[in-house]
Amino acid sequence: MGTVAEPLPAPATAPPTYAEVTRDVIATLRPPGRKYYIGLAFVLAGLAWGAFCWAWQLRFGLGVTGYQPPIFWGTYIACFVFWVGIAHSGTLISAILLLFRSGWRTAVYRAAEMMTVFAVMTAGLFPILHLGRAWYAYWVFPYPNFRGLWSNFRSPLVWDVFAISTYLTVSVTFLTMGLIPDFAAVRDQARGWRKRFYSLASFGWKGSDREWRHWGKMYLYLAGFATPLVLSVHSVVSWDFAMAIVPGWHATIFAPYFVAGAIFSGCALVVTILVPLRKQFHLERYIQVRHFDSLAKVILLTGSIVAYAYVVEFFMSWYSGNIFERQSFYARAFGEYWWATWIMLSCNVFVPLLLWFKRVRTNLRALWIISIFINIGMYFERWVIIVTGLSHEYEPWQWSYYLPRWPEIGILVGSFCWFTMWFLLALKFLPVVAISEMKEAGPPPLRAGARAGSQA
Amino acid sequence: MKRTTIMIAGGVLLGVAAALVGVSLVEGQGTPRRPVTDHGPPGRWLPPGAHPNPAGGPAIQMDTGLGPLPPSTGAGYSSLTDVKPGGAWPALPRSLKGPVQPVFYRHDIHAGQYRIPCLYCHNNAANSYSINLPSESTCMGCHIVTSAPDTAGNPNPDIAKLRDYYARGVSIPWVRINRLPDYVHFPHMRHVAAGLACQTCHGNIQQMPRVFAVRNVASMGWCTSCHMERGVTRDCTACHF
Amino acid sequence: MSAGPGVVAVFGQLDATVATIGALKQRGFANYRVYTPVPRPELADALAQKTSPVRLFTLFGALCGTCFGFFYAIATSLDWPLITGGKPIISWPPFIVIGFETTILLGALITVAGMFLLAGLPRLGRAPGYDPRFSDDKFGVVAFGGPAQLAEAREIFTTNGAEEIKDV
Amino acid sequence: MMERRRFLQVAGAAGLGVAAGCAPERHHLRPYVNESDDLIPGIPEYYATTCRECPAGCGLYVKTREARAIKVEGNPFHPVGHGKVCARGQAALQGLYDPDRVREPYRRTARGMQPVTWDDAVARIAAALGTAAASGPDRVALVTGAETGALDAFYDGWLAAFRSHRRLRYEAYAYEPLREAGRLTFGTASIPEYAFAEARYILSFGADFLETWLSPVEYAHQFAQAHHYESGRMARFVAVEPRRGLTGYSADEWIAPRPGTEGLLALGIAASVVRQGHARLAAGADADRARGFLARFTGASVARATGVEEAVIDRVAREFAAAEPSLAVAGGVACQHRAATQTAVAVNLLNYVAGNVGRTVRYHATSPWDRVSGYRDARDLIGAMGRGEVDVALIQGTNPAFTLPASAGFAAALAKVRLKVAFATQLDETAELCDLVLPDVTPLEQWAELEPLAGVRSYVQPTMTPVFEGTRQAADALLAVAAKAGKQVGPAGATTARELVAAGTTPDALDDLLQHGGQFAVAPARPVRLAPDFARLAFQPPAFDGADDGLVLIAYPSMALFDGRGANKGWLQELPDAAVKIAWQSWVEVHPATAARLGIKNGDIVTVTSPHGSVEAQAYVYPGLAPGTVAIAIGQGHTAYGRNAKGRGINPLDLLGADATDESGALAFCSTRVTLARTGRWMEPATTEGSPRQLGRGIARAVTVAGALKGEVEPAPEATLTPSEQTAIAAAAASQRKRAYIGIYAQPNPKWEMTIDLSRCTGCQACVTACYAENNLAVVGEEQSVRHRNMSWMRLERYFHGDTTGTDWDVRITPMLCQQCDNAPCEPVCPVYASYHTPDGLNAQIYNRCVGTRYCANNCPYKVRYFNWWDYGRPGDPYFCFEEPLNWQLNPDVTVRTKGVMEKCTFCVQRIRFAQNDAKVRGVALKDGDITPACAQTCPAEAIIFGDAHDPDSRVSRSKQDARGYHVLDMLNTKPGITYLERVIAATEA
Repeated sequence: MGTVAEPLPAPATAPPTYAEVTRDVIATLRPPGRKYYIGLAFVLAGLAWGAFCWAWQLRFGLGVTGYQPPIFWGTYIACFVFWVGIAHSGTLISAILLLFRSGWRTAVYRAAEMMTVFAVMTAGLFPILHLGRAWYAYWVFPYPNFRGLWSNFRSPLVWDVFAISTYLTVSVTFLTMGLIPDFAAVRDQARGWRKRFYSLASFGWKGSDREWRHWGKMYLYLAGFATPLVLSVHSVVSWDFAMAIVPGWHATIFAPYFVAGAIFSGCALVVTILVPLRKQFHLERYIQVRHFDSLAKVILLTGSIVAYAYVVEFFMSWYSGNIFERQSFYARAFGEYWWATWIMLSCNVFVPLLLWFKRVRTNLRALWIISIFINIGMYFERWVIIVTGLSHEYEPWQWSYYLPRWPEIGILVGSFCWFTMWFLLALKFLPVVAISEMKEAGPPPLRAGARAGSQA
Repeated sequence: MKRTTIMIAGGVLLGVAAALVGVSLVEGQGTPRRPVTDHGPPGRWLPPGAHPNPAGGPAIQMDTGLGPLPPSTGAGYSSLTDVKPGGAWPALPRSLKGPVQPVFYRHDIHAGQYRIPCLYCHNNAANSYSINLPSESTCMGCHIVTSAPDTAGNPNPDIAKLRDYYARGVSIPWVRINRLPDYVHFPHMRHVAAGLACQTCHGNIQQMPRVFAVRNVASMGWCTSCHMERGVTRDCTACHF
Repeated sequence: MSAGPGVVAVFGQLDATVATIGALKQRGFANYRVYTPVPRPELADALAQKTSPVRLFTLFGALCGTCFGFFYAIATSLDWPLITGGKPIISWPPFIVIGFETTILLGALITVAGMFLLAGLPRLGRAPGYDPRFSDDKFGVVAFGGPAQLAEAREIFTTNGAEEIKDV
Repeated sequence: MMERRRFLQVAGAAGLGVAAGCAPERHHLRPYVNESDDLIPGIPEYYATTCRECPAGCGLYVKTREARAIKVEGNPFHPVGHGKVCARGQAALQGLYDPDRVREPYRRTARGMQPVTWDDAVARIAAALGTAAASGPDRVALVTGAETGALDAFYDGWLAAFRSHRRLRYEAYAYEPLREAGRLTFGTASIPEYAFAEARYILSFGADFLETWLSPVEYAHQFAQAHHYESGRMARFVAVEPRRGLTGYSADEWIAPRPGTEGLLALGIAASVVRQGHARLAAGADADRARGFLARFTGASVARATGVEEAVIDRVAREFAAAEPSLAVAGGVACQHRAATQTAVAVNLLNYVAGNVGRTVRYHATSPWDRVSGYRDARDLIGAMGRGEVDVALIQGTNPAFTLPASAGFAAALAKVRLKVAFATQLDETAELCDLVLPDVTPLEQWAELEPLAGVRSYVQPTMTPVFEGTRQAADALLAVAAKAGKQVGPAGATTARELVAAGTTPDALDDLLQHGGQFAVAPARPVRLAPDFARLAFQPPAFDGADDGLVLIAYPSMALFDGRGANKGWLQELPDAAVKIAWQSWVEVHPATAARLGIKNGDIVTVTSPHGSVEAQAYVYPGLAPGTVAIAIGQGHTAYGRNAKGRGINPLDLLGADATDESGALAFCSTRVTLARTGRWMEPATTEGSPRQLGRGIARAVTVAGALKGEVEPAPEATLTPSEQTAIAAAAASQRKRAYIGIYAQPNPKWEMTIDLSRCTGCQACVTACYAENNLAVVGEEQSVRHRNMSWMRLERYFHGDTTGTDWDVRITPMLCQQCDNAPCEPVCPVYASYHTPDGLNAQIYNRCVGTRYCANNCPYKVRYFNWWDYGRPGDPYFCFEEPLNWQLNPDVTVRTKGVMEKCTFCVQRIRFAQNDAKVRGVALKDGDITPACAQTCPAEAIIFGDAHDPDSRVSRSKQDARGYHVLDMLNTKPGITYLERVIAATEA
């Protein structure tokens, strides 16, 4: 203690000063250009189409979808798991890496955290969207009522309700708390209605010693809560499947497998978002190639866990000697859904192998393409688990084949637009790089001649 | 300018979609229906004669093996010994609740002042899930004679209406007061057999000149609270199937 | 904290700020305030801050959450007992999930509430001596006290290379 | 409701939505004008009548509620059916409430069909009849379906009044070969009564007696009595047929001789019986003649001709003769070729030498089939019409334009008749050819008196007022015509069919008869002697049209659609074919070897070409065919008739030659060879079949008699728990149960359970239709059926078992419905308790609580939960299926489910609660058997037993103790409430 912390390994360029950080980050909040509005209009149109699809589905019933018994879950639940998974990397980067004091998180965590919140907001739609009677969705909440009816706490879906709503609340809180000092910084540079907005949003933060003292501890504890939470949420989501007795679902490996897969896909989406963002907002000084390198290593690690989980799944289905499992997994690899399975394996197992090469990890173009592949692969993973599992169940007489239809595709597209819409709006209101933490991570301004590490 | 246009267009699109969702939500709301609801089917469906199936022969006397129905134990109010017709009618209050009925049948006179038991007219309540409205012939059992004439000797206008309906063989289109959703199967006979007074759920009908729903008997909380109090089953399939 | 007359100094350097705080403490100043754009550990050390009591809120919230989760699950299950899948009415394992989630939910929310309470947020009025530069790249030290003390503070600020000194 | 309306008003004001058509609902209660002593709203009433969906004439009880028929149930005291009804009989309701019914009289004019009044129609017919009768005898033709009893006599008398005898009681399946064979072998052109119940060995030469043949419900009832396993005893059943259909599925052995040689095989077996010295023939000239005749059918020659090994022939002969008594029957596909009469004669001889005639084959003085007109009579009429010898043709209750092959020229001949009158319920193919279409009533609205068995008078009475005011029973109309024409027909002063039926009884006696359904006397059997005529027959394999290398076409009756008359009923269209499991569509069954040779897969659309025509339909590769055959079901391919029938599928009769008949003049449905060609197109079959094999999962199990005697259950190691697992799970379950059973669960409750005896179940699917009727199941249509979205709570799974390349394989059929598991996997996953366990052991589904997560359906290993993908019950929905007046059939005791809700079997919980409430009000206790779910009630084989498993004396408690009992997917520890008793195969004692 008592020493000024060692700054990060020296980057290629000189580290930005405090003033530069403030200036560069606030620059991202400047009124947007034409491209932004075109993008936003595009996204709104997609969202409107998704909303129309849902309206259509509500009007006529789930018959408009491709559901084909016994495949009662399909694209929607795959979307749900996909988006919850996406959310996880944000919390990982902001909370877990905070606890582990991984310095490289500073540059990327705000974007990742925004992604978390918007991804959970997207994911949370799907359990409602897929309901047969969505207008009674509130019945799953155990609210007191005159009829004396409650919800069934034994149902993994009620666990989901608790897990997802807790996750959303805590993620929003975490994001907001982290933003308070930054809002204050923006406030002090802003004018007009923006000043008023940021004054409110910063809760009157002044950066006094007292505020920092309590804020710091609070932020640490939130990170401490978020860490088990993030692990629990995807475990709970995985139990939606693992608690069911469907062959191909009923496996103890599901919780770690899903958590790893979630971080895998989430980090990939962080890459997908940050690469263009960095270029668009000229944030090369802050979000550096070495950050991407670190992200790629996380992707590589979690990808390996996922690949291992695939191997274990197939191995266990064979080793168990259980014909239901065996036939289910045989059908997964070589049955009607072989194409989905092999897309999943190619994108999630084979393509990420390229990340073993540093040349690939530091080549943003290559990394970006790989991240897209991983996103596709992870979507298919959820689809494969859900659909192939259900298509080959215990009762051979009831085997069937499902493909999504236009309302499902429309809502899938709409969900991406919904997510992107929030992200685009947030880019213009929330500092996409954490200002105070960025400053904290850099070398502090010292008197001439003084050296970092020397006692003043 | 362009930006504004794009934003407005996007907003309008979104608004339309939101409106569609909203309308669909309302539109999509519905309760499971059972098309055969009112026990006298409308139109020509109403069997006009005494025989439910005038086209066919007699129904089978099904041997249920359960023996005959015992006389109703409906808390003594199936007995006609208490009936006391006559006397001056109770005055009408200034305003009346409940929907206007095609014939102004006054429960406060029949059930209240004359003390005619409920089950005298609504006799099915003792042996069926559904409760019946009395057939017009039941009304005419008395009103073929009594007509509450005014001083000029003209029959009461509502009794005249009843007689007219009966003469034409047309069923009176009573407006329904209490209606359970189709997915609730309420066994009236069990409740009558248990000695529950009709007023428990339907309110003091004998004081109502025109009937209105006293409480929302279609609210499940009402049912379950009573069942809990009395230790009766709260199994869902007692009513819902 | 205390109001009253004070003097604020703007520093451009972290080490200067730390040195100023040290000097203020050494001279027996008890009533001073530091504004900083970043929570540097050097400052915390210099201020010798005690561990924030926010953690008590955290503990309290988490315990409340656990109790609430289990209580709600058990109480509602007993309120209308319905058997599903032949499992006990009070099935502990699934209730653990509920208890866990409510622990985190209430724990996190009460922690935040505690922080707001302790840090005096949201702050509606003005903070004495605050300057917008303090959220950008400057450090601020405000000392409060009588005229003598303020003069002493000025002197300390000047010694440590304050860029600007103002009365508040 | 209030909030919703308010919201809509607000929404409308805000310009948000189109709130039109949402006026506040106002419900009215309409009391009766006059009270009925019988009718209590809410309490069902039953009327006894007789089924007229096929000529068998089963006794019915029709359940009515508030004076609407809502369900067809069996009359347990009736000698035909014994209280059981098949799918077709139950679907009579859908004929009654068919929205496509003709509602008023129509006349064909230059501008199309124009409505006319009944008076006008009657006057026109009377005028035409007057002219026709004046111009000569036999100028009037009256075509009806099979009729017996009072109405039959009336029709004859009516026709005679107009100087005509051209009466046709036309049935597509008239069994002329059986009658002709009876004449040739025993001198009586009658169809005997077959006593399946008494037979210990049943040898069927193609007879589909569990599907359509003669009296399928009664025979299924009897067959189950004979063939079910009990204490080591059961009859053995061998099916000899080129196509193994549903009846063949119950067979313990399938023999597939070359098509057309079944008769030779029967003779070979009979000869073998004689050769082996097992013949039961009284000494005498008859016996000697039989012996002499049979001597020429040596084992070797028969084996050569039929392709069946000599050893098999001898073994079957030995077994057949040893059984005491046995029964051989001929019919169906084995009896529909050019040698059909020969086959029937051969089987008669076989029964004769085995001593069955008079025991299991009983001739009576008459049979209801005696006067039924067959194909020859129909062709005679066609000839007469074509020659212009008929001026007026009246057609009632039959559809010859569809059921006669197009090549027979019925339409062209009918066109030459001056006035053609159809008494039709729907505008079918025949009605479309007619000048006057008069709306007839359906069998549930009419009066008749039938004689379905010798000595049995069975009454048909209306079960409700006619659905459509404009309809009139044909007999009423004919009476009116006669009156208009100034003729006196029937009893004096009779103006209605009711009076015709009532003639000769007093009102009280009639009431009594109607309440019982009729008068059921047992007619004595008539002894018969061997007639010499049969030896005249050639006994050669039949000829087939077409090239010799073609495939023999088998056109067979559809079990659900019969001769096509069921094709407009949604329940029957949606009922998957009992064997092939395709609904709504037509298909061509192709032998696997043929399919492999031509590269045909399921769903490939193939062209079937015969010398007489060509059709296109999807292929279904079916192992239950003799090599070198293809099969197509009769019943689809309507060009008229209604929304469900029209333009659907193909009619195999288009491929037949009009001249293909046998000695009896019957049309040979199996008379032509065809070629198959792929079109390259494909369609998705509307099948319920996912996988045709059960892949070792032990879902439908079977053992041999010897195994059953030892108490064995067919092992399914993958689907069974080991003993140590069982112990562990039982201990865990017991401890869980202790903590689960509190509150209302702790009280003494019944536990409803079911057993299903697979040694009885024939797979006839009557239970499926019963469930549709009782539980308001939606009919989803072809498009949704293709997508496996059928709502059938009960389904019959049909698995092929064994190597299906030869004939030595068996079929495992199991009815699959909700198992009401004690540890139901579907229950704990529901977030809102819509699925939970009731105290009486039911796996309840609360529709109004369901939010539609569908998690329960995912987690149900038996896949017996069905989701409402559409609002099948809402008018205006694209798949609305209760169009007025079909909704009149809905059971008011059962909620009609909306979209987004899961539904499933609950053991007819409405019946359970109804009975419990009734018993409670009456102050009595329920007895075993007081409650019967709809499926168990109608099962012709009585395979389903339902009751309280907590009552140790209940039938279900005893039945589930049977050593054959097993639970499906036992190793999942779901503890199902349904115990299946495995099927027993009477294997040959080789």
